[in-house]
Amino acid sequence: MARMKFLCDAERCIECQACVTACKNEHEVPWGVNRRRVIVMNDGKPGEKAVSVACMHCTDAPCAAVCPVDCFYTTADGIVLHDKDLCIGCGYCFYACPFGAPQYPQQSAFGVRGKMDKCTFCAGGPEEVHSQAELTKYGTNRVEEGKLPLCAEMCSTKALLAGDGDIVADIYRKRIMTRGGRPQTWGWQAAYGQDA
Amino acid sequence: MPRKPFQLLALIVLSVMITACGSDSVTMYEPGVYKGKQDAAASEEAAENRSGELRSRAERGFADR
Amino acid sequence: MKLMKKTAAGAAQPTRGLLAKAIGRRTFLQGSGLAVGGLAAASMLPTSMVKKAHAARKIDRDAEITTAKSICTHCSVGCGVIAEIQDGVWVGQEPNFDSPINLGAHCAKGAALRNHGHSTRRVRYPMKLVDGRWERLSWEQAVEEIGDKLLSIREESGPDSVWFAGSSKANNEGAYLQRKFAAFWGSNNCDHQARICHSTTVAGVANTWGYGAQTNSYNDINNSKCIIMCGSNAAEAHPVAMQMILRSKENGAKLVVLDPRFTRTAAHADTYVRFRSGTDVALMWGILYHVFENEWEDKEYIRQRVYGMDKIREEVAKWTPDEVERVTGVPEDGIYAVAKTMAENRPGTFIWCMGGTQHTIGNNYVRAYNCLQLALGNIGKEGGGANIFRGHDNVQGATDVGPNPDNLPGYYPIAEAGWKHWCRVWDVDYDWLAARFDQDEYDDGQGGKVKPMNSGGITVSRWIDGVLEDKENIAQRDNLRAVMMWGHAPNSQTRQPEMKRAMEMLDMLVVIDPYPTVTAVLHDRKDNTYLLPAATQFEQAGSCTASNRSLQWREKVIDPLFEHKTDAEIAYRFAKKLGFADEMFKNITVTDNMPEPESILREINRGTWSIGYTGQSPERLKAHMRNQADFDVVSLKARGGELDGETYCLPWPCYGTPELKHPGTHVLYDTSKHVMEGGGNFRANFGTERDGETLLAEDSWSKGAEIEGGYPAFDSDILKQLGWWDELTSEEKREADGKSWTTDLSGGIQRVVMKHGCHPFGNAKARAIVWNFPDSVPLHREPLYTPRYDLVEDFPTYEDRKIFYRLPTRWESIQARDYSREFPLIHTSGRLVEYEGGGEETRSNPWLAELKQDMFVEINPADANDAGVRDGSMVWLEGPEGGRIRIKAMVTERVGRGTVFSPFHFGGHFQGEDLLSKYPSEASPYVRGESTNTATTYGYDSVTMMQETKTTLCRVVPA
Amino acid sequence: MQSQTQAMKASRRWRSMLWSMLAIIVLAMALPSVGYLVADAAQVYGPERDFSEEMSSNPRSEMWRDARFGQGGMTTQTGPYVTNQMIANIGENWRQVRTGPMTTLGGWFLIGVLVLISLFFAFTGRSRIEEGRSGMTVVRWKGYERFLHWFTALSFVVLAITGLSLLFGRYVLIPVVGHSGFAGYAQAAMYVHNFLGPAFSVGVLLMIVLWAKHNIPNRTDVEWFKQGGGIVGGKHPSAGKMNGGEKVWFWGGVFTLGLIVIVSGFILDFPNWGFQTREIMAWSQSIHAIAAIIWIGFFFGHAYIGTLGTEGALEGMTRGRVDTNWAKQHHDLWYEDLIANGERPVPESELEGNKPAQPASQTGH
Repeated sequence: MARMKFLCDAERCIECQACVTACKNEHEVPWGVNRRRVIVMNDGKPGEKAVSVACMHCTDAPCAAVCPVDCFYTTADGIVLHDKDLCIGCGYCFYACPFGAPQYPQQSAFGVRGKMDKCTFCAGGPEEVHSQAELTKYGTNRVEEGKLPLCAEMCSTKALLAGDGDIVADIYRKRIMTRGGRPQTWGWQAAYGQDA
Repeated sequence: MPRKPFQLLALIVLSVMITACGSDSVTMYEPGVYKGKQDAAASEEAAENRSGELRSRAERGFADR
Repeated sequence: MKLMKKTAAGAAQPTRGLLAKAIGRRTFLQGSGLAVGGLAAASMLPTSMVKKAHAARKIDRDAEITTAKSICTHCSVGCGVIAEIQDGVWVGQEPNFDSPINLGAHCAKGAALRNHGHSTRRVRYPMKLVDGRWERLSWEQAVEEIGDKLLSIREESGPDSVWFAGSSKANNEGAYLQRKFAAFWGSNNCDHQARICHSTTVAGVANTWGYGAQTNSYNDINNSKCIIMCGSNAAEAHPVAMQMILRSKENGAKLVVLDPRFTRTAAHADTYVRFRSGTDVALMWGILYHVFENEWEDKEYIRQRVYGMDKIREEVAKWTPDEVERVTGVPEDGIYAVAKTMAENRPGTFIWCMGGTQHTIGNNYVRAYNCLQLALGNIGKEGGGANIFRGHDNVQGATDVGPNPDNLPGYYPIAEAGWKHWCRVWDVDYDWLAARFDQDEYDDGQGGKVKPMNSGGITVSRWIDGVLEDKENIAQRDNLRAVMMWGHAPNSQTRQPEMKRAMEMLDMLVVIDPYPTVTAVLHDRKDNTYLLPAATQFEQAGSCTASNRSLQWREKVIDPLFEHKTDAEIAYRFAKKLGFADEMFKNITVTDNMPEPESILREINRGTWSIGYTGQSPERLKAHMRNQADFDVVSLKARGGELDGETYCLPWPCYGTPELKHPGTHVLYDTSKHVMEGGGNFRANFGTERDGETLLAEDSWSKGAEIEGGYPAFDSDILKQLGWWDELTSEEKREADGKSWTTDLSGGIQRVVMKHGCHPFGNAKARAIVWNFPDSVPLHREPLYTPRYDLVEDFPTYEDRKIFYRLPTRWESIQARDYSREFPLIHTSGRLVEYEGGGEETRSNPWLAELKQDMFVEINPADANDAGVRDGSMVWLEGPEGGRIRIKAMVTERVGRGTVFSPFHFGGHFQGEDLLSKYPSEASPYVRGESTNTATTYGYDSVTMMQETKTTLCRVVPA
Repeated sequence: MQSQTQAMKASRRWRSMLWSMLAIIVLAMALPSVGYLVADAAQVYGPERDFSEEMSSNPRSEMWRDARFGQGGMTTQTGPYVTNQMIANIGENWRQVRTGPMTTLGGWFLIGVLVLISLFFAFTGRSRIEEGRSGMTVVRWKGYERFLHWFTALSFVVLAITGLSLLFGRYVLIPVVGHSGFAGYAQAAMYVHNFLGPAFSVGVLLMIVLWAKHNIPNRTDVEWFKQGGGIVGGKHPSAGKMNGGEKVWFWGGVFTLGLIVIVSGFILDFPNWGFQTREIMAWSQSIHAIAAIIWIGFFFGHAYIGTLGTEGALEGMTRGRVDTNWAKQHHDLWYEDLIANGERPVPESELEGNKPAQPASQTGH
């Protein structure tokens, strides 16, 4: 069984933000909500490195563990999704997520946040596939069309990889071998608990 | 001592809980198991169906041509 | 015990494949455009954005989804775009994995393209200022009013009193019509962004070896062993090009970045060298010093193919490591390391961008880069080359065939011969056309007199002086009185406070653009100002030339939104009003006011023999777009399929007629290939000998050439001498007799010459020295506003000139004053990945605008402490000419001590004031900020009038 | 006679209503903990994972290690909650606290307190007014003080129920009402909790300000504690207006736990203040929940002593007056002061709403 994974090759990431806008484009994510973001370490200094961060679809997802209303589920492809009908916007998944993936459309007094929104690996949510409800709540469902997340598909340098863990690891391993370096898989172990 | 309301309430609650556990229409919590609205696209079968397509998509999209 | 609620499993089984797509994939437009969070999220937006949802019309969700292939409009890489359209609405964007150029990849801008199809921040209908307020009017009325005003100005002050800014973002057809429009109007006063982008490159490179273009391609970088990037920040300016650069690096190529700023590109380099802005020539000579010292130069290559390297050697000898360190600030070992890397890793490619062009001696920089590459024998080789990454998506095409003040499409001169050539192509009488121009003669700047028809027009960098300068000092009848900004952002030009004044002095100001641009708001005009909505490139078909000279064909994605019109249609409507539509569109099919792009391209094909724009017929280009997957990523050659052996989208030169099937030229001047396979050699364009030394190639020729050695450019006489004349058909003979390879409209000369393996433009040496330029050997000269005033004595700038592109131009008189004490910091500018050019278009795209919401200046921690500035605080950045901008400080070590950097994409604020109220309602960009060019200064290149934006001075004080 | 029986009935109705209310409150709060026994919370932990040795072979390991331990980078993405941090370790730690000790120990603690109280009640029974009611009353709490007490008490109860629902509801209430049912309730509970919290805080702060003077510890309290508040030795120790136990409740519960819960609560409730990082939020949540659970346990004791446990105590807070015999028994020093200051006990019969007068013996049980 395929197990969907993201992998950001930090040696290739050039902080161009294509993943961010591709996601906005595909899912019409509103201003202020960023399902994906690019973080730069050592900005402006030698050794500067960036990675694109979104939901890593963890094997043992902390968000799911702490959700008071138990609105998370994992698909058979290993994609962590959530049910916005259940979400109460408590913010707990945001505290628990190591990657800061959960986002809220608001951040107001009295803890009013709106429903949590996060990367769906372009796999929609618990609504009828390609229905209007799925679109408005979760965005498009590319996986169901046999496509992969648009952020990775549009990555300017093919730094961001997405897909079945075996293939992703394979492509990445080939690059490492060409470079003659050692793997620098960001977040892989934290999210999936195993080596690339 | 008005014990009666207290006892009555305890009884009611207890009986509700017991009947709930035995009913088919009630979702019981199980750690790590999501029991909300079902996503048809999340099923094993659906995932199996598209896995080949997704594999070739990944190879087409990410391997250096 | 554990029970599960029963759901109707299976009922919601998804339908797959095409059917699934048809039932309502991506129908956001129907409901709310704000998918997540609904109103809650909307409350955080600028209120105007909420209206986006309302503007979207209902779309038929059952309609079939079709796709169209287009090309991204945000830079010159030429990324393929696949648009999904349903019921006439652009509903989705997919990666184009088949395109050999981008393989599906995009940068932030490319991945956000779809917003163009929905933006409500555009100018929706023609508008004009009436007593300081924008009022709507119809297209007919607008063309009528503007046309009348143009005609009356023409009557009073002559045709040269009107100035047109064309656009590098127009497709080839639109840009070509813009140039043709100016010609038929009777003036050379037209220009476009290439002037302030790579004009010094085009001039420098063309004068060195032939053509003013990138010699190789992005893809060819995969063949490089060493990649030098100087003044290029591809990671932000050409992100998808980085895909090839990083692939090449992974395969062992060394990446060296030379830049005053530690850019995001530098972050990926093997070697990074920081040097003082404005000292590239010294740096290059410093590198060459080690090359010559260690005899790393390619002696055989220089003997065969380079003229004048000994003169360079003499100059280089002066640049000892100590002297280089004194001027550039780079110690010897850093420079030695670069020289050694380049010498040991060949072929190496040299990449430069605006960091190397926007200088008062930009042409010297460019030629110094060239000399380095020639010395190492890197030009004309796969994996080598001068890889000039151009700016806008069609800046190459607009340079080749678009609105240039100093030449005609195909770089034909504005001398009589050039005009006559084009009059034949256009099928108009030369005398009729010449009569449309001002017939008086004016100072040509070299002691002679010249007619405006044959003198270079006022450039985009200087039009403000065409307004502000005294009439007596300008070499034309009157000042500029009307300006039409036809796809041009004014905030990309220096000296904004003076521009504001110039705009206010004009009789009429017309903006033709999808977005209002800063032109609409910078000034305090009350009337005679028009906004005309122009369609984007996604709303029309046409060809566009990527930086690698490939002509990709764009399909039309959607119909123009609102009342937008294409550039071609606007040109037609104005031509009709001004009375020359019949002549101008004689051989162009026009349906319903819209000239057909294919027929315009065929006209371009018929005329541009000089640069080989003749083989790229619309049919061939469309076939290439259909078969994108057949092309190899590294060589760009089709492997099998109907286009077997052709190069992707026929990079020019693609000589001869389309029927000849020239495959296009992937790598220029590559002698290892037959000319009919895209091979070539350096161009013979500067005579055959000089000072008794031959300028033609020695013992070097392109593969299969029947003339083994150098030879001049071909014309009918040479063909007759060689005995090849009779290979022309009688029809070709009739046309070609007395003509050269560039003016023979039959293509017969090119066909026969190439059949014999020879190159139509001859086979010569590259010129390391360009004797017709102010500095024949590239010299270092200190910038006009230099922080090292002590060096001015040793490296002074040029004398002032009385007439240069019709205007008095100053160098020496500006450098005469030392500003370095009051203004101690070097101010340099550059790009951000989220925005493009003047930025109005991209700052109106919410997906991009969200990512960079503030104009800022990067300042070194030491300088920040000196100025008492904290990270994130507001500062005033003040230029020596009085312009000042109020912006945010970003304290970072990205810039070295003594240098500050600011991006040039912002606009809409002016010296601390937000101009929001001046925008037409609902057409203001989401993000506004100070234009860095409010604080930039005077300074122009001595050959091309390129503006100086990369090295000026400033001071930073807390606001 | 007729009116007497009516008054008796009214009084009994009133009292039974009060008792039912209390019973509901106690049960509702205890409920989640009872149901908690059904679910096996230990499984929520998931497999143990070691995060300390990630990517030890990475050549750029130092930077990645910094990132791993939460060092920030630069990001241009803005919006609520976006931080520049790549990996926040707090998330995993907080998850382990929340799904671990917070729910297990917290749950057992609440159940334990209830069991102890029940045992205590079963063995010692109710503490009665030894002398019987005198029929004479003195003022113990003024009207505004009683309002303050009940306002705060009711908010406390509602906050406790809603708060515990968010913590235990997943194990307890989802089985009962299902996912969507519980989500609906939880949504409402969260908003009630978030909006009522600040109001409750005002009550707590007022209490602290107004009642601190009654709760200053003195030597009498030492003696009071020595005698275990009357449990040891069977004789009632002396006490002022507040006895030692009440002072512990005041300083330990209302003051210390109250302030902890209020401060952490405000941090959680007003994310728009902007300074709250993920770390601060997660820590605040842990502190808030743990302090609140301890406070609730404490509260069970307070509620028991004030109602079921002690005859005659509740009326001090309900009608503001207490029987003089109760006062002498529990707060002798206070009573003496009161009389010395000229307070004159008033017979029950003269109290408003309780006319005509009743014999003292009839008010007791």
